[in-house]
Amino acid sequence: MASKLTNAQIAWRAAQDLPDGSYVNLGIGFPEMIAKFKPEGREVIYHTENGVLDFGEAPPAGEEDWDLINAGKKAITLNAGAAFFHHADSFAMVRGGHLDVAVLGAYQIAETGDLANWSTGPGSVPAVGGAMDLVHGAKQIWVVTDHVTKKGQPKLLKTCTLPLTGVGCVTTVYTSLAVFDIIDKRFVVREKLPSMSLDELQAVTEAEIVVNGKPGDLNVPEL
Amino acid sequence: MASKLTNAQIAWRAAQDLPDGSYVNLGIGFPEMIAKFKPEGREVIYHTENGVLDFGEAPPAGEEDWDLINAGKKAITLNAGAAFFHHADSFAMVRGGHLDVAVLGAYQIAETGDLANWSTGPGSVPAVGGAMDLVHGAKQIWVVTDHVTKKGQPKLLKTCTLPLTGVGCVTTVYTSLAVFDIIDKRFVVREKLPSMSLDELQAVTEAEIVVNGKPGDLNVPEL
Amino acid sequence: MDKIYPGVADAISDIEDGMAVMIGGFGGSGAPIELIHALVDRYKATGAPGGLTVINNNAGNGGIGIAAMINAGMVAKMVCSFPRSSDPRAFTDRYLAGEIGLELVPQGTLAERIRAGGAGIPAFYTPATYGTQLAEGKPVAEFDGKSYVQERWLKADVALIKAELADRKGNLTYRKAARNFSPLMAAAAEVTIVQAREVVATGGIDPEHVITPGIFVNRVVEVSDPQQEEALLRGEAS
Amino acid sequence: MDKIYPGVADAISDIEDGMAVMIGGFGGSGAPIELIHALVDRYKATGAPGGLTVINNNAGNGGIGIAAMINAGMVAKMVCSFPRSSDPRAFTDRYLAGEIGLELVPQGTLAERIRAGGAGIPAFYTPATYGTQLAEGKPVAEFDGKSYVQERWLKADVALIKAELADRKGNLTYRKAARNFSPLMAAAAEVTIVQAREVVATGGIDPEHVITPGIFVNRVVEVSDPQQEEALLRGEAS
Repeated sequence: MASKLTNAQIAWRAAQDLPDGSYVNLGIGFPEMIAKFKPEGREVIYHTENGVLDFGEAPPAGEEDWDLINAGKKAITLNAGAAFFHHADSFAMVRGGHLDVAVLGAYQIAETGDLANWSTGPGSVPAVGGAMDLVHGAKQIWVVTDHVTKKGQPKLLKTCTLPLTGVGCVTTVYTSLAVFDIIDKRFVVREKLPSMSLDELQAVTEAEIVVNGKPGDLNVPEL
Repeated sequence: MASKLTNAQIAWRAAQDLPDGSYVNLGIGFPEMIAKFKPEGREVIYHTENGVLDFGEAPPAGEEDWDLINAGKKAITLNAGAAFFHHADSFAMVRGGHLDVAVLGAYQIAETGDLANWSTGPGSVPAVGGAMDLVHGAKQIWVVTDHVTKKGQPKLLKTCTLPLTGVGCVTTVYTSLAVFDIIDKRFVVREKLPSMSLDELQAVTEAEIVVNGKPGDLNVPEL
Repeated sequence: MDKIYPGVADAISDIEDGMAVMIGGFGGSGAPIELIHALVDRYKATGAPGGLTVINNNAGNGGIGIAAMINAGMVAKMVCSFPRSSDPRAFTDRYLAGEIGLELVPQGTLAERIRAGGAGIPAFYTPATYGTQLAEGKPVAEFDGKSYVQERWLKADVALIKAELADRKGNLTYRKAARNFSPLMAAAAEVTIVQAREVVATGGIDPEHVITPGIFVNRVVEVSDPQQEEALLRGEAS
Repeated sequence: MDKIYPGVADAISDIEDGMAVMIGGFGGSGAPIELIHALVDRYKATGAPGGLTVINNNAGNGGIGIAAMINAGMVAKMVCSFPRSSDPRAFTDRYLAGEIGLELVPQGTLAERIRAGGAGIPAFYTPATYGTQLAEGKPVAEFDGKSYVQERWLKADVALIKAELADRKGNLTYRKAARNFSPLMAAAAEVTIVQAREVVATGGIDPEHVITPGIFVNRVVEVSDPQQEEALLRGEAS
């Protein structure tokens, strides 16, 4: 097994935890990949902020209907039992706690569950979209992310240094090295790559890693 | 002409002022009568709190559909172009100022525009319905009422003594004796029965009546 | 995912003492008579669930529906805007005897509070009740020179709803003005239980025409020939 | 009552300098291209209306729609959640040069503020933005042990909306996900101007299927073969 998971492998691992019969919002970009790895026979209903529940895969190229898109402005299709609704109803679903899971990307995650994923600070054009609503909406907020930044800096921190998206909201983090549940404001390691020691994992993690029973092996197929 | 208008005549007079193309909510009971006297050729769209816009007359006896009722729980019919919606959207129309006129009954009206029409005080079962929302919703709030109580007490007061429905909300009052616009917290008489002097009108009105140009004659057909 | 329950008794079997129960309908229009009476039957047979808080626009009429719940003695408190009807005695007699509680809420505020409960809005401001008895004890604030009253969201443990069509995923339509509070309550309750006149195949409701998306619905029972409260009452009276 | 206007130029002819204009759509889905371009054409011909505040989820893409408004120089400020797109330069270049204002609002808060504007709710509390930069300067309150941020309603002078069907009374339906913000904006604007793919006979929309009741609509223009922004952009790019 490689020394770290690819994005597809992180998405695969997160997908294994999608509860049967759950309502799920997958954030734009990397989190969207999770849908591809949903285990066979498990029914998951996807919500998109722009007013569609129960959408399916992308249509074949050339068959797009550009009035039928997801929050990432990608063309989608509908499953039987889909519904349209306006934006206020859509965020009523989010804010009202009706989603079981929302999955987001991250620049930084703090052990308190704080998330920073919308702004790299001054000098760029800020854009927030639905992230600040989603982090307060779902019963569980998952993050999928590389364990460290492209420059090798830790992303799992004691305190976020970038502008926050939400305070104390993240429940689970799927990284390229491990799976953490945030419990009592600590990163509790649930699984880690079998090739990696806890000390090695701690070395690339700024926040203290907490062990609560022996971590399972993070085993993911080649994809 | 009689010494005072009947309820039907008060309703007739109010109906003459319904603007063409207006959206109107007629309160339960007496105000509902106004629909019968809408002038020919004038288009008025009626709203009812329980989620119907553009309803028509009552169906013939025996043809009622009890899922299709108004706020007074009376059976209604639909005009072409009607729409159904839920209660929150219905009161969005009210509270959001989308109605042109709401017409209510009254126990008491103060010269400040305060209205009391929901409670006669302790000892009974209180019921408020949509009145407290309606008084803040429409661009104009009309009251239709006998000029005095059944016991002959004034209803147009300096200050209401009964529990208020709303503060400073009434714009026009159609009574059995006169029509008043509430302007700058005063009852300005627009029309009065020609058989009645201003002194006679003042004698049955606790608040001071203000004349702003000669009042017109309140002429209403026999009904 | 299949939200279909075999019968009304199964669908309401775990409602517990002291729960807050939202019940759809405005007068008889939209009242889920079969679900209500299954609950009354269960209470009469087992003594549970009692001490309920019932949220509805009204407080029952005659001896059917919510009035039957009140008559059975299972309602501790009503939250409503208009506890009057052609025959309100079930509620009125107990209220005047101090045997049942009442939280009187203006109709638009009731609708908005329920909507807020479903939408995750803990509080909002409305002009309704400003300067009246019903605003006493509530925070007041001024916006753009006008005064408003702060109101809190309203949620419930359970909602009982009458729908026209449903599918196994819980998507719903309603019939005419029977829609009223039901879509709001479906979103504001922890568990939403629906009696539908017809359960259609998944996809049998056009996605453009769904009024309550299935995310707000937990259980669906087909009641193919539902009773209409107002028609029942008029039958009683004649 | 007949809300039908003969053409898009007539329908937008009285929009004035400095107005707040809500524009329906999420990206290209629901963008009322013909109404927008009538406004751009008027501005290019007459110099009015300029200095507009535009409220939309996004801030334009390529050189079409809102991007065309920005390129023409008629937009003073954008209120949006996501001023990014496959080609956001029309906005981005001016923003970084300090030539256009930006009020960044989280998407759900934007939707709820517009909904509140139409519903007469001057302010409400939401968990979104609590503890973040975007809550700075806003009142915070705690309800049931959780912290929330107070947000104000959002209204506009005009809304430009794309609908699927309309009738002369202004009842509307939408097409698929093109619904998005439009029903909310229709209610929150003083004057709501609609381009509909088809104007049907009054009563031609089932009362159960009306999404925007006519009370929220002032003007309707039939645009029978409307352009789709995303399709146009992809045409441009190819």
